[in-house]
Amino acid sequence: MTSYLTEPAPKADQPPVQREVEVVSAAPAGAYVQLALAAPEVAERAQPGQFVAFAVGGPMTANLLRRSIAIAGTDPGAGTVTVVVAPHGPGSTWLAERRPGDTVDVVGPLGRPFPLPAPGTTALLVGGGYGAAALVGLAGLLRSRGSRVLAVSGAADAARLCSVDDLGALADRLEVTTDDGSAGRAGRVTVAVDELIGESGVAYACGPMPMLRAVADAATAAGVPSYVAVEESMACGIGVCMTCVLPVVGADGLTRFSRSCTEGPVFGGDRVRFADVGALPWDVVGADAMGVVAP
Amino acid sequence: MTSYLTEPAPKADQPPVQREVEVVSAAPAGAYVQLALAAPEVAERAQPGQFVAFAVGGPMTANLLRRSIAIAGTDPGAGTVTVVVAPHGPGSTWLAERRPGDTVDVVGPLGRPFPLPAPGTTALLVGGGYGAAALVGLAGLLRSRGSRVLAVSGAADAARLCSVDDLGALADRLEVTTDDGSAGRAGRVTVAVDELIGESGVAYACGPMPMLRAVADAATAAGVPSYVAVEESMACGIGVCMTCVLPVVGADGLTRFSRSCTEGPVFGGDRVRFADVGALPWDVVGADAMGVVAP
Amino acid sequence: MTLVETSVDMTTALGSVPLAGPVLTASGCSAFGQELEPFVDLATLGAVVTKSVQLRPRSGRPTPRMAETPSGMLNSIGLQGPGIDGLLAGELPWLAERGVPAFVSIAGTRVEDFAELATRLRGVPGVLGLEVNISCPNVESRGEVFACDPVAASDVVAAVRAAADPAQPVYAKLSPDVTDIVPVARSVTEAGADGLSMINTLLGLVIDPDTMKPVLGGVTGGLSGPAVRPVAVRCVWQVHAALPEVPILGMGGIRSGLDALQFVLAGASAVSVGTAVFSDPSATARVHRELAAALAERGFSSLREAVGHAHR
Amino acid sequence: MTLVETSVDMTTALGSVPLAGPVLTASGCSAFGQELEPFVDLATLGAVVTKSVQLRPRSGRPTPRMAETPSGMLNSIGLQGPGIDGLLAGELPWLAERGVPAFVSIAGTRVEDFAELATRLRGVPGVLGLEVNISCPNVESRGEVFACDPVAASDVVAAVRAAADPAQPVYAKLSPDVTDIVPVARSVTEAGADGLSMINTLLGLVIDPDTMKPVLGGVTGGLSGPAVRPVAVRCVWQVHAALPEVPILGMGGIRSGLDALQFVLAGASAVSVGTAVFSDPSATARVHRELAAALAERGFSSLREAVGHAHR
Ligand SMILES: Cc1cc2nc3c(=O)[nH]c(=O)nc-3n(C[C@H](O)[C@H](O)[C@H](O)COP(=O)(O)OP(=O)(O)OC[C@H]3O[C@@H](n4cnc5c(N)ncnc54)[C@H](O)[C@@H]3O)c2cc1C
Ligand SMILES: Cc1cc2nc3c(=O)[nH]c(=O)nc-3n(C[C@H](O)[C@H](O)[C@H](O)COP(=O)(O)OP(=O)(O)OC[C@H]3O[C@@H](n4cnc5c(N)ncnc54)[C@H](O)[C@@H]3O)c2cc1C
Ligand SMILES: Cc1cc2nc3c(=O)[nH]c(=O)nc-3n(C[C@H](O)[C@H](O)[C@H](O)COP(=O)(O)O)c2cc1C
Ligand SMILES: Cc1cc2nc3c(=O)[nH]c(=O)nc-3n(C[C@H](O)[C@H](O)[C@H](O)COP(=O)(O)O)c2cc1C
Ligand code: FES
Ligand code: FES
Repeated sequence: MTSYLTEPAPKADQPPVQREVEVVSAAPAGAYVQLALAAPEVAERAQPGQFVAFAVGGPMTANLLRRSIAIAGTDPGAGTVTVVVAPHGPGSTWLAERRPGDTVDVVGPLGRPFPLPAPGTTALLVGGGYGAAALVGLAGLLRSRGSRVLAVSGAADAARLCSVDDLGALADRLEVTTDDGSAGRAGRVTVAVDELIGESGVAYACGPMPMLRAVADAATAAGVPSYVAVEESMACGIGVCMTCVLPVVGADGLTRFSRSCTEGPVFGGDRVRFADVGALPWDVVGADAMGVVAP
Repeated sequence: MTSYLTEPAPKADQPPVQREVEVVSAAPAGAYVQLALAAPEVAERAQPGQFVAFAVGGPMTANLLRRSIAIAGTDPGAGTVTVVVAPHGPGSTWLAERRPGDTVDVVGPLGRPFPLPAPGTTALLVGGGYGAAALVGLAGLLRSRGSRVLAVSGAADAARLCSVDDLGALADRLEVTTDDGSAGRAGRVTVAVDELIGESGVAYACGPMPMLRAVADAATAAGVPSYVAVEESMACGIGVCMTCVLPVVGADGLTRFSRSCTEGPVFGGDRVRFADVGALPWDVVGADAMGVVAP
Repeated sequence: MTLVETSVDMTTALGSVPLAGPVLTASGCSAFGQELEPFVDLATLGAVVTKSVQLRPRSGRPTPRMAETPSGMLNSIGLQGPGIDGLLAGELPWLAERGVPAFVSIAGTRVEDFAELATRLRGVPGVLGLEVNISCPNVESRGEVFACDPVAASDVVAAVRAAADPAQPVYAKLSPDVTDIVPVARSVTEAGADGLSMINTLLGLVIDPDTMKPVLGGVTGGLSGPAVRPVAVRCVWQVHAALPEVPILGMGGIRSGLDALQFVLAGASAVSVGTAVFSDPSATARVHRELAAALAERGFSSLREAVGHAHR
Repeated sequence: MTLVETSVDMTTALGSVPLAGPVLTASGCSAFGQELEPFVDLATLGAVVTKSVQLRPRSGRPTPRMAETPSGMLNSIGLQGPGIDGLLAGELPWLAERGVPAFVSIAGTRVEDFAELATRLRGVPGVLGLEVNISCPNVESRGEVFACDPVAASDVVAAVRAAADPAQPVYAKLSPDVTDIVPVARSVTEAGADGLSMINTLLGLVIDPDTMKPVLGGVTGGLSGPAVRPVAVRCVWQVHAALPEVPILGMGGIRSGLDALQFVLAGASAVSVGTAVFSDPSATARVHRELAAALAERGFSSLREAVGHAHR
C-alpha cells in the first residue's frame, strides 16, 4: 500500500444555512463579476475553501439546479460574503447580471474547508482563473497563523486573472502567469510552482482540473502535501444526489467515488485519481458490482 | 334562421410585428400597473380593441406561453403603447414587476378591432375592471368621428376601477359603479347600462365574461347592436393553436368554434353563445364528427 | 432572410422528395401556415406540416383545451379542422399558390378513413407527402391508440401507402407512450412507411387547484414543449440506432438551433418546430438560422453529414 | 416547524402502517436523510425513502452523471450505494436513533436478489416498509426492465412479499415508460403489493452540443423534475381510477404544496419530493406546510378526505 502525504480534509465546523439574501454590490473584475451579498450567517460560518450554491433564473426559472460558486471572501463584521462569477452558461450569466438590491437564494457554506498546516508552515497557494479568489481568505488565515505565504495567480490572459491585488497584499511573494503573456510571466502556473514548491511545507490549489493535477503532481513529487479544491458538475451541492463524484483514495487506501460537494471540494492532491476522473477503474469500491472486472 | 344585429368584426388593417421593446414607464394604478412601452411599429398599427402578447419570465423562463394584454392606449407620435396589467398568476405578476429600462418581447397588434358605427352614432362603452382601459382609444376615435360617447366603468371595488379619468375626459357622460359601493354607484355595470342603452345606437364592452354577456343581452333586448371583446385562455395569440375558441354564430347563421385571438377578441355581442362557452353544443359545425348528436 | 446565410448545404429530403431546408412546422402547431406570414418568410420553411385532417369537418373539443405546464403545455384540441373537402378547397391551394410545400397530416379512427384521405390527396398540387397521425383512438379496438400497437399501426400505414400517390412519401408519426418504440418503428417501416415522424405528445394530466378537477374537459391531454425534449431525442436515438436507413423527421421541444442539432446528431434528417411557435412566432426561421450557424461552427459543410453523427 | 400548523389532520398511512405526515423524500434524492438535517426537522417527514440498495456495495456509473434539462434533469447514477450490509450497519441505525422512519428502497437484477434483501430487512428497527424499485434491468431477460413487463414485475413483488416481514408494507415502484400502466399496477397488486409508488423517471437522452455525443456515459438517463409532473399525475389518476382501493405514494415533479395537492386529488395518499430537494433542501417541510394550508383553504378537515377527490 502506497503511503499518502495528506490526511483527508475534515468536515467544516458548522452546518450550512439556506437564506434569501440581498446583493449589496456588483462590480466587474476583468472577465468576471464580483458580487457581495448581505449574508451574515454564511459569513460567520464560512471557512476558506468552502462554497455557496445559488438558485438561478428567478421565480419562473426552468433551470432547477443550483450553481456552486466558491466563497472569495467574508466580512463577518459587515455580514457580507463575496463571490467572483465567470459568466459561462445561463446560470452563471444570470448571476453575473445581478445588481445591488436584487435578492438571491443561497445555501452555504458548503463543503470541506482547506485543512491548515502546523502554525508557521510555509504555504504555496496556486489559483487558476477565478479559482484564485477562493484562496484569498486562506492566505489571510495562514498569515495570521504565522505562515509564510507564497502565491501564484495564473490565467489564460490578463482579463481572466483574479484577485491579484488581494493576494499581492497578503502574500509574502506573488507570481503572476498568463498563457498568452498578456500579464506577468508567460506560461502556465507550473513555471512558478516548480520554483516555489521546494520552499513550501504545504500547497493549496483552486482552478481548472488540469491545473490542479499539475500542482498536485509537482507537490507530491517534491514530497510536499497538497490540497486541491475540485470543480465537478453538481446537481444539489449538499450531498444527496451523487452526481458530483470522482475517484478519491480514502484514509484506508481504498478508492471510492467520493462526492465533491460534501467529501470535497477540498481533497488531498495525492488522493484524487485525476487520470481516472470520468472513468470507472476496476479498483473503485463497488466497481465489481457494476460488472467491471480486474484486468 | 334568426337575424343578427351585428356584422362579424372585420380583420385589422395591418398585420402584427414581433419586437423586443423597452418599458418607458411603469406606474401603479389602483390594483393594477400601467406600463408604457417604446413600440413605434405597434403603436402605429394598433386599432382600438386589439391586444398584444408578451413573453413572460425572462430568458430562463419555464412559462412558455405568451400573455395577452389589451392595448389601453397608443401614442403614435411618441411611438408608445400603454397596457394595464392586473397581477394574477406568475405571468401577469412578472409583467407588473417590469420597470423602466427593462425590455420585453411583444407581438402585436393582434386580433380584430372594434368595428365603428356610422359617423355620429351615439355609442355606449362599458368596461369592467381593467377592461375599461381597452375602451379609452375607442372613446377617442368615436369622438373624433362625431359620436356621442356614453361610458360606464365598473369594478368589484374602487381599487379595481380603471381609466376613470381618461374616460371621464373623453366621454360625454361617464357612470362609475362598484359592487361594494366603494366608489360611484353601488352595483353592477348593468344598473347604468339599463339606463343608457336606450339612447345608444351601438354598445361596446370589455371585461369579464359575465359582464359581457349582460351587456350583450341588454343591447340585443333593446335592439341595439353590440360588440364585446372576450377574454379566453390563449396559448399563441396568433391563430395557430386552436386553444382559444368559443361558439360564435357566423355571417351564415352557423355556429363555429371561433378563435378569439384572430376571429376575435371582438365579436358581435349577439353572436357569442355565452351560455355554451366551455361546452360543445350539437349544432356547432363539426360537432357530429365528435360524436355529439342532435337532441 | 434567405435560406443560405452560411456556407452549409442545408438541403435535405423527406423520403425521396428533396427539401430546401430541414426546418418544418409541426402538425397542429402552425395551423395551415397562413398565420405565420407576418412573422416568417414561408418560403424558408422546408414544408408546412398541416394540422391533422380527417374526412369530415370537426368542431374539436370544448374548452379549456390547454394548460401551461413547467417548460411545456398540455393540449386537448380534439383535431378541430375543416375536413378534407375544406382543406382541398381552401388551405392547400393557398399554400400551393405561394409555392410553400405542404406535408399533409392525416388522421382517422378507422384504417379505411386513412386510406380514403390518402386517395383524396393523390396528385394534389403542392402536396409533398403525407404524415400519418396514428396517435388517434382506433374505434375498432376499444379506443386503443393505433400508435400503441405495432399491428394496428402497420395496418394503417400499409393502407395509406397502398392508396397514396406513389410520388408522395408517407411518414408514420409515432407516439412516445409505448414500452418500446423500436418494434413500432420497425413494423410501420416494414408496412411501407418511407420515414418516421417522432414524437407526438406524451399523455399527461393537470388538476386545477381551484376546481379540484382535471383542467381539460377531455381529462388527459398531450404534453409538448421543451419539457419532453429529452424523451424525444431518446426516441430518435433508439430508432436511428435500430433502423439507420429510415429517414426521421424529429420533433419534441425544439426551441433553438442547438436543440435541433441534438435531433440531427441523434439521427433526424429534418425537424419540426411545434410548441415553440406559440412563444416565438418566428421560431422556425430562427431555428433554421441557428442550426446552420451551429453546423458551420462545428465544421460541417452539409446538414446531411451531421445526421446521426452522435452514433459514430 | 411542527407537524400541525393548521387544523387539518395530516396523518396518513403506507399500507397498514400509520404515518405522521404525507410528505416523504424520494429514493435517490435525499440519500439516507442525514444531509437534510441542517435544513429540515427530519421528524416532520412522513418517512425517509432511502436510495435504492442492492446486495453488494456499488460504485455507480462514471461521471458525467447528470444533465440539466428544461424544468428537469437527467440522471444516470447507477445506484451508487453501500450495499445492504453497509445500510444495516450505518444508515438505518442512524435514522432509527433519531426516530425517523425509513422506507427502504431495494433493487436488484434477479428476483432472488430482491427476496434476499427483503429477508435481510425483516424486523430491522425503524424500517417501516419496503419500496421495490423494479425499474432495473432484469439480467435474466436480456436486460429488459422488470417494471416494463407485468409478469416480471409481479414475480419480483411476489417474492418480496413472501420474504418480507409481514409487518412491513411492500410498495412496488412503477415506471411510466409503458404503453399502459394499469395492467402493470394490477398485476403487482395481485402479486401482493400493499401499495404503489409512482412514478420513477422517464427514459431520456441529451446530446452535448460541444462533444456531439450523449452527455451521459450511460447514453440514456432518467428524466425527473417538474417537467414530468403531468405524466406522473396522469399515471396516478389512471391507476387510482382502475384500482381505487390500492394506496399510492405519488411523486414526479412535486415542488410545492399545490403540486402535491394535484397528486392527492388524483389518488395519492402520500407523496415523495425528489428533484425539488436539489433546488431547495428544505422542500419537503415546505411542501408539507403548503399542502396543509391548501387543504385547509379548500375546506378539508383531513388529508384522507382529499385523496382521490378529483374523481368524485
Ligand atoms: C465547488 C465549485 C466552486 C465553483 N466556484 C466558482 C466560482 O467561484 N466562480 C465561477 O464563476 N464558477 C464557479 N464554479 C463553476 C460554476 O458552478 C459553473 O460555471 C456554473 O455552475 C455553470 O452554470 P451555467 O448555468 O452557467 O452553465 P451550464 O453549462 O448551463 O450548467 C449546466 C449544469 O452543469 C453544471 N456545471 C456546468 N459547468 C460546471 C462547472 N464548471 N462546475 C460545476 N458545475 C458545472 C451546472 O451547475 C448546471 O447544473 C464552481 C463550481 C464548483 C463545483
Ligand atoms: C384578449 C385578451 C386581453 C387581455 N387583456 C388584459 C389586460 O388588459 N390586462 C390584464 O391584466 N389581463 C388581460 N388579459 C388576461 C391576461 O392575459 C391573463 O390574466 C394572463 O394571461 C394570466 O397569466 P398568468 O401567468 O398571470 O396566470 P396563469 O393563470 O398562471 O396563466 C396560465 C395560463 O392561462 C392563461 N390564462 C389564464 N388566465 C387567463 C385569462 N383570464 N385570459 C386569458 N388567458 C388566461 C395564460 O395566458 C397562461 O397561458 C387579457 C386576456 C386576453 C385573452
Ligand atoms: C396545440 C397542439 C396541437 C397539436 N395537434 C396535432 C395534430 O393535429 N396532429 C399531430 O400529429 N400532432 C399534433 N400535435 C403534436 C405536435 O405536432 C408535436 O408532435 C408535439 O407537440 C411535439 O413537438 P413540440 O414539443 O415542438 O410541440 C399538436 C401539439 C400541440 C401543442
Ligand atoms: C439523482 C436521482 C437519483 C435517483 N435514484 C433513485 C433510486 O435509487 N431508486 C429509485 O427508485 N428512484 C430513484 N430516482 C427516482 C426518484 O425517486 C423519483 O421517482 C423521480 O425522480 C421522480 O420524482 P421527482 O421528479 O420528484 O424527482 C432518482 C432520481 C434522481 C433525480
Ligand atoms: S452535488 Fe449532489 S451529492 Fe454532490
Ligand atoms: S390563441 Fe392560439 S389560436 Fe387563438
